Amino acid sequence: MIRPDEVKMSVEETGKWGMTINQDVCTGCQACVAACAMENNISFVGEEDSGYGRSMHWIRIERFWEGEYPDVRMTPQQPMMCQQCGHATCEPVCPAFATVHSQAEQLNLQVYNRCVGTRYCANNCPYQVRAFNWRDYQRPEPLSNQLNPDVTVRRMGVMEKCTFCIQRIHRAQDTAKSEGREVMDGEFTTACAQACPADAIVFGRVDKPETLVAQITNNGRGTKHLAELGTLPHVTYFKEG
Amino acid sequence: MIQKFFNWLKQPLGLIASGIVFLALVSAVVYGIWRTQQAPEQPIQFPHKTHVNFGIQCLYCHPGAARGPAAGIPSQAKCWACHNQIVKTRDSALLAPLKDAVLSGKSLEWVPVAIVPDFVHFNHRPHIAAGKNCEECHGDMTKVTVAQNPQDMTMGWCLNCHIKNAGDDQEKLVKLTDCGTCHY
Amino acid sequence: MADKKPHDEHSHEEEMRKKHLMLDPLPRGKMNEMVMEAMLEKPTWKFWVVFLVLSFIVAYCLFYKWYVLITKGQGEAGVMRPDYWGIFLVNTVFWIGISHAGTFISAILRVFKAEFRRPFTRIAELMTTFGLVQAGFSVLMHMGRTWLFYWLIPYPNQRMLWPNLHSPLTWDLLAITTYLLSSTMYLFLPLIPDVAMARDRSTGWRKKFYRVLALGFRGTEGEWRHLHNAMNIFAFAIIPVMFSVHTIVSWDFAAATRPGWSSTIYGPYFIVGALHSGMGAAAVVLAVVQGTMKNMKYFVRGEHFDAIGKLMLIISMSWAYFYFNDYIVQWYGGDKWTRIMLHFHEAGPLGWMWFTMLIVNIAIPWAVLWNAKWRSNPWIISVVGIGINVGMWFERYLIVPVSVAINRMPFTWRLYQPGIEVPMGIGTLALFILLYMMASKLIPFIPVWEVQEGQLAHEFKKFGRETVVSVSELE
Amino acid sequence: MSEQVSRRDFLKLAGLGAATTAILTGCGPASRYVKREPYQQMPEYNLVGQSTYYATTCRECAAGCGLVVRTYQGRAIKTEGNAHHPLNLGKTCARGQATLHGLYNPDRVQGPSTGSWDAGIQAVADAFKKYKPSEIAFLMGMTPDHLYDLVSDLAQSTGMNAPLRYGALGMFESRATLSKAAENVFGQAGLPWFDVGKAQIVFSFGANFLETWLSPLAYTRGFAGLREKETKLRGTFVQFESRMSATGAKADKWIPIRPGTEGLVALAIGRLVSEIRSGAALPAFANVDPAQVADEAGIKLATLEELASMFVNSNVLAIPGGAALGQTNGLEIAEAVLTLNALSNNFGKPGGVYLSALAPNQEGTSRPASPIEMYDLVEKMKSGAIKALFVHGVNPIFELPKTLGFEAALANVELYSFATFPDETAAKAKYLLPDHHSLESWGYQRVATGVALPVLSGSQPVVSPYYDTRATADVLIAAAQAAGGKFASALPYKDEVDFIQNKVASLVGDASGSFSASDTATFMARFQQYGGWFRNVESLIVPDASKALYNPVKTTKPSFAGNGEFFFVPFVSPTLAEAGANKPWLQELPDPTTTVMWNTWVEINPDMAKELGLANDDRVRITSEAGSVEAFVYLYPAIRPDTVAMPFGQGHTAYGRYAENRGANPADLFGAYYNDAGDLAFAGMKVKIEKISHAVKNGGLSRMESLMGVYGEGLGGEEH
Repeated sequence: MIRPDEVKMSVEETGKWGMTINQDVCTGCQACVAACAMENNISFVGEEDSGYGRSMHWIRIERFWEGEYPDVRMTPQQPMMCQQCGHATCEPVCPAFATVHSQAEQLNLQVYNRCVGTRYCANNCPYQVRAFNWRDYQRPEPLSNQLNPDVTVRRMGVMEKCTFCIQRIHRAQDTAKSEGREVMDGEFTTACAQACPADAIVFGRVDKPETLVAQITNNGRGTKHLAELGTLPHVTYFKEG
Repeated sequence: MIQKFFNWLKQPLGLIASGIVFLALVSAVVYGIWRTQQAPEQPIQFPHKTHVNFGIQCLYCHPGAARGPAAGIPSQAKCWACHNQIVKTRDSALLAPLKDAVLSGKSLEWVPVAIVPDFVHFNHRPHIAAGKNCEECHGDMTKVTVAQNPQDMTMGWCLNCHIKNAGDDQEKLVKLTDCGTCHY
Repeated sequence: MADKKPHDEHSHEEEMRKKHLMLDPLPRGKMNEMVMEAMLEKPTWKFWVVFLVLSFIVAYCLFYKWYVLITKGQGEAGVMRPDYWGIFLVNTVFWIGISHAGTFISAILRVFKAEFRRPFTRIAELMTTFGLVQAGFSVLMHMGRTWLFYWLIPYPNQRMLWPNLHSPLTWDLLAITTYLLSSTMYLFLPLIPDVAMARDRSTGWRKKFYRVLALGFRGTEGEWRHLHNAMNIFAFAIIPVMFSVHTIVSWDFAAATRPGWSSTIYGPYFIVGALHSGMGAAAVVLAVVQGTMKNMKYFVRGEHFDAIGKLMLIISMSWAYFYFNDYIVQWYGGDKWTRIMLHFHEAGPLGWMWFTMLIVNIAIPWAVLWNAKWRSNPWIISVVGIGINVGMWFERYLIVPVSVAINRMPFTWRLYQPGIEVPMGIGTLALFILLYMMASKLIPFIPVWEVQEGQLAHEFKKFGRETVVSVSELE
Repeated sequence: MSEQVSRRDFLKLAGLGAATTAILTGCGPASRYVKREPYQQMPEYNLVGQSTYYATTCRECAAGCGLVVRTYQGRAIKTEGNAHHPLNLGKTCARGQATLHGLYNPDRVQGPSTGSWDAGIQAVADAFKKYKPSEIAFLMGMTPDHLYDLVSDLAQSTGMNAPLRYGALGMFESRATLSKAAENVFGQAGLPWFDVGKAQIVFSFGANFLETWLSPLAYTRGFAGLREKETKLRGTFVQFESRMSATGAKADKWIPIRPGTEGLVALAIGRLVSEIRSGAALPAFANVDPAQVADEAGIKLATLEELASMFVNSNVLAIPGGAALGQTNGLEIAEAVLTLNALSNNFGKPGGVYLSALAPNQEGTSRPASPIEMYDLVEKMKSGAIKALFVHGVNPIFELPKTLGFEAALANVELYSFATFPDETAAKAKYLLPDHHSLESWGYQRVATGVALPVLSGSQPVVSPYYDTRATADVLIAAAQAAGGKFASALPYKDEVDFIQNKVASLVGDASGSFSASDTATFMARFQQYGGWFRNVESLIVPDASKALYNPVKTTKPSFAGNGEFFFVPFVSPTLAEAGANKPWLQELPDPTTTVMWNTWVEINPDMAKELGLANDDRVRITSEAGSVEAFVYLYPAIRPDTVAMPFGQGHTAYGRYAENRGANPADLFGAYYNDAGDLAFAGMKVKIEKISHAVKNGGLSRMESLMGVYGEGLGGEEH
């Protein structure tokens, strides 16, 4: 739960970049999933592997069922992606320091170079949002023309996950710096939030109270997933708006 | 037979032969490793020193460096725009590949020289903005023909400079040594 | 310290004690000859057939399949979300568990002066080293980019980046390496007098081989004193290493944020589990050695199986305690996910595995091992031992891929289906046996000096009309 | 001896060394082996190392959303929504995002089947000359775009058959029915536009407006507006349908009614409401008896009364659509539901019903061909009245139900295909003259619905053509010139761009628009820059419904063909739609309701499945009187027990490696039955289900969800 403002929060708890997800308007249309895949050079894995839990989606939309026919109801769609925890359980368990906390951006980083593929981080992630490169998934030519030059193309044996589009964060910060100003709220957003037709996803600086995302986050109606574990996630969910 | 061979190996000639075999093996491996670090040849032996000594600025041909991540390689049209007007170079045999490429509409395939390891992003702009000169990383182009990479572009090399530049500014140090600044 | 109990009051305890002491001593030379004979015996065609089959299995299942795994990726195995860990880690824990018996037998029993240990300390110690080799292989197979395994080794690299000392895997690596090194040392020290003996009794390349291994041991008083001191120090030092290594392995699970794993009792529970499978394996290996190698019936006897059987029984009981303690505490904790997971263990698609585990780990040992006659029979005890090992493998399988199927995100739950892990696991088993077979032809399996030391210390003494056994203090 | 040995060793070593070198060379950093190719000539507005963004229009469906495509060094990297485009306001759907997987698809058509373009153009010109104009027909995609205008012009001045626009999406949307219903209720044809965003309560009768319906992004935005509660009360949404669609999944109340009774339910609610309000039933609703309707629809009367009481004091927006219109009484259903709106008197008011605005250069409404019009075309092909068929932007063999016999009729005509992708129809073409991909093309497109402003959306090439393709407009213009005579005078243009400029000329100087320009060159530059032109005047047409409540609405019972025991509800896959199956990332997107990827399933109620002895992933054959298909069973908790449902989108026999021989096409089960507006009664079938084989391990559907976690299947007992 969101604590009252007077409680002094650690920088890990406040975070820097945050996201809110309005499950009431999320229609499960998968636009965010497609946008994420296109932005972040995510491999597709084919029918067999995707059916066996090896799909590489960095964001997935969960839904459950409630009740029995005819009073059956689909629970509000719940997009799950890396929650960019302030106290991430993935971070301490990596023996190689491949998944580390960014002090500058307050994000959980995955440093592909350092990854040796023990998969402990994914095992220890309570949100199960990490995707492992089980194989060298092929992109037949000329599909590789589409690859985003701002994002690396991962190879077999490394872990990957949602980065909050850190390449966009860097680009926006770089542009702002070259123009001698701060990054403005709404100047850029993540690929998923940019695509979302219902504007269910809002992204921005949660540590600045005037931003849209901070205002939504702090309106007191949201919940954070598995907050009882003390992971300090930076994605806030709103079941009923 | 094997016994005989072992016995033969033990005499001085055999020892020398074994030594030679061992050295050959080692040198083959060393040669192999060395080969991996050798770039293929450039399509044109581009004389950087000539151009730089004419007073052409780096950013004239590689303007991307001031604006964004990639410095870029000039389009063939840009090269030919000048060379077409210089009689000496228009028909020079050294520039024949360029002329062919321009006329045929094919691209010259340049070989990257300054490469960073995989899974790393380098952005020229902040470095130029921070007042770095091109030659601090790419070496003195007034002296080389084909560009060479004078640096071992490893993380240590990057970080040493980052730490030095951050100085006592703690915030800057955090930003400049954050894994996420380059690895994503 | 001769017991002065009246003749008619010869206690059962005394009888049992006598049995383990091999009170039919043979001269040292004769025993040496027997051990050398067993080692140098020309291999029969059966040996070669088994050897070739195992070599083929190792070459194909272990090395070729590993090549396939490395080139094609972990997708060849059955791992996926949420089962990021699979049989490779089951095997790792299993082999580390097996390796515990060796140290337990040779170090703990040495420290506690359990006399029955003497003939088979070597065989057990070999199990430690060979088991650890398989564990190491298994953990390397598990890694997505195994060619970078050295990044886990703590050495100051260019950026002075050390491995993450918060990670249980780093502790694990340190513990296993320490254990491998120390157990190899501990295997080697008592071996020195025996290879020295073998050196003196062999010719050709073997003589050179043993000369190198024997480090110039001549059997002088000073050498023996040093050796004894070293062995004593190691025996005491290796015990905490042994306890720590499986505790640390258990922390891989216990330190994780997963339902069912974060359990405080995992440390001792894993150690007892390791001893359980280890003792079972030791019994099997002893039975095989006794049955297949020449002259071994003298050294390895029913009374040894009897002693191991008793140990197995008590360990089985402690394991049962720890297992249900863990189970009940977790159940009582009332965490929703843990409850689903525990239920999944017994009622899920792998419920048969859970029940088999309980039967072969608890029911069968308890039913069989109480009987001294049955447990003295190498056949019966090796069947029980095999059963325990299967059960303990199942236990690890339930802890790793089955438990991992259940997490806090029900949308991702999925059942693990093994792939290339199966042949590769068989490959490690084949390599384990193969290493034993090769060792049987290269290393004296029985520490003759240790046996004789026991025999010298214990002898019949006549006190009047009575013959009693004397047990003299050695240290 | 010694020298011999060492020499041999050296030879061996040399070999070993070479092998080692070869292996090690492959181990360097990946970037070592990249060659960098600079531009021949830097395009205008491009900068080295900088991305360039181009505005264009999405062509994945007919809605006409604006895109901004990020390009880098001549490659298209990412599509984003055009924030200045009034239809989608910067947003995209999954299909728009995956456009690039069509552009860079490894299986695209790489050049004309004639070898050279000159030969191809000559072939088209020959066809123009060889056949009488009345023997030539054009079949085009659903989009009202510049090419449609060009072909219309050509047809008009030469006497060729007027081009038909068709798409499977249009068939499933029953556009003809909606238009006809509007005509019957309001006296004016047109595509209705429902202002979901400002509504208080929405009653949707089968309309799948959050999926592929008409203009998915506009309706999704409307839905977000309905649910918005910072400035108003959170709107309520009730869905009536027999199978819970992705739209129904978002409803506050989901009412499973028997297929074909949607109209009756609407009228019954209307009757109850009018009785509560005035004590007597209005003439429009006089024909129905609520108790009987509840019985026929398979719901409780109390439910109807509860809904009526919701209705009484609020404004309710009632939307007809989806499978409800795909019944033999689809037109009556549409009329009944439109009439229900009259009780809220919401016509032309915020949160109410409008008719869509006409695009800036549009005269009169136009809609895609209905299936019965397609049937006429097929009949003409069969009878030899049409001898040359030109197909562009549509894959009729896949998109038309098999029962229409299009594929067989192709034997009688010469087929000219302009497909960019080797689909089923292209495979049958005598001449395959591939058009550019939409991201490589010029054009404009009229936005048919979804926005209050009249919008002409503009397209421009964002990358140069990757293959040897040519714009169909250019081919037709060149062929018309080559054919001479009235063909040449019908298309007196230099090229495609010249034609487009000519067509938008009427807007040059128009000051009411998003921008105004006084000359064509400036206009075109801005048109490309902003991705289109729109008039800043809300131009939704206010329908006249003054008589709606006073004419009794007809009620006809739906008829179902076939003697199967299940109603059959086909629906368009929200992620694949009709032409997405060739894009690998669309295939890997989980379906919003079932989370299935890469395949086709058939949804059955779990209780019914238990009765039939069916389990998840069993293979079944679904048989209608028109044919049969095979699919995997999906036990779907939210479907009537007397209904089965199947997604449309898979089942291609061609269309590239990712689509080919994957899943099944439910359209194969459709019979040739039509409603009164000429739309196909695609949901008017009854089907039989028989089990072919048991589920095999690892052989079933690829699901994102967990059977264990979501359904407790295989978890052991009732714990979850």
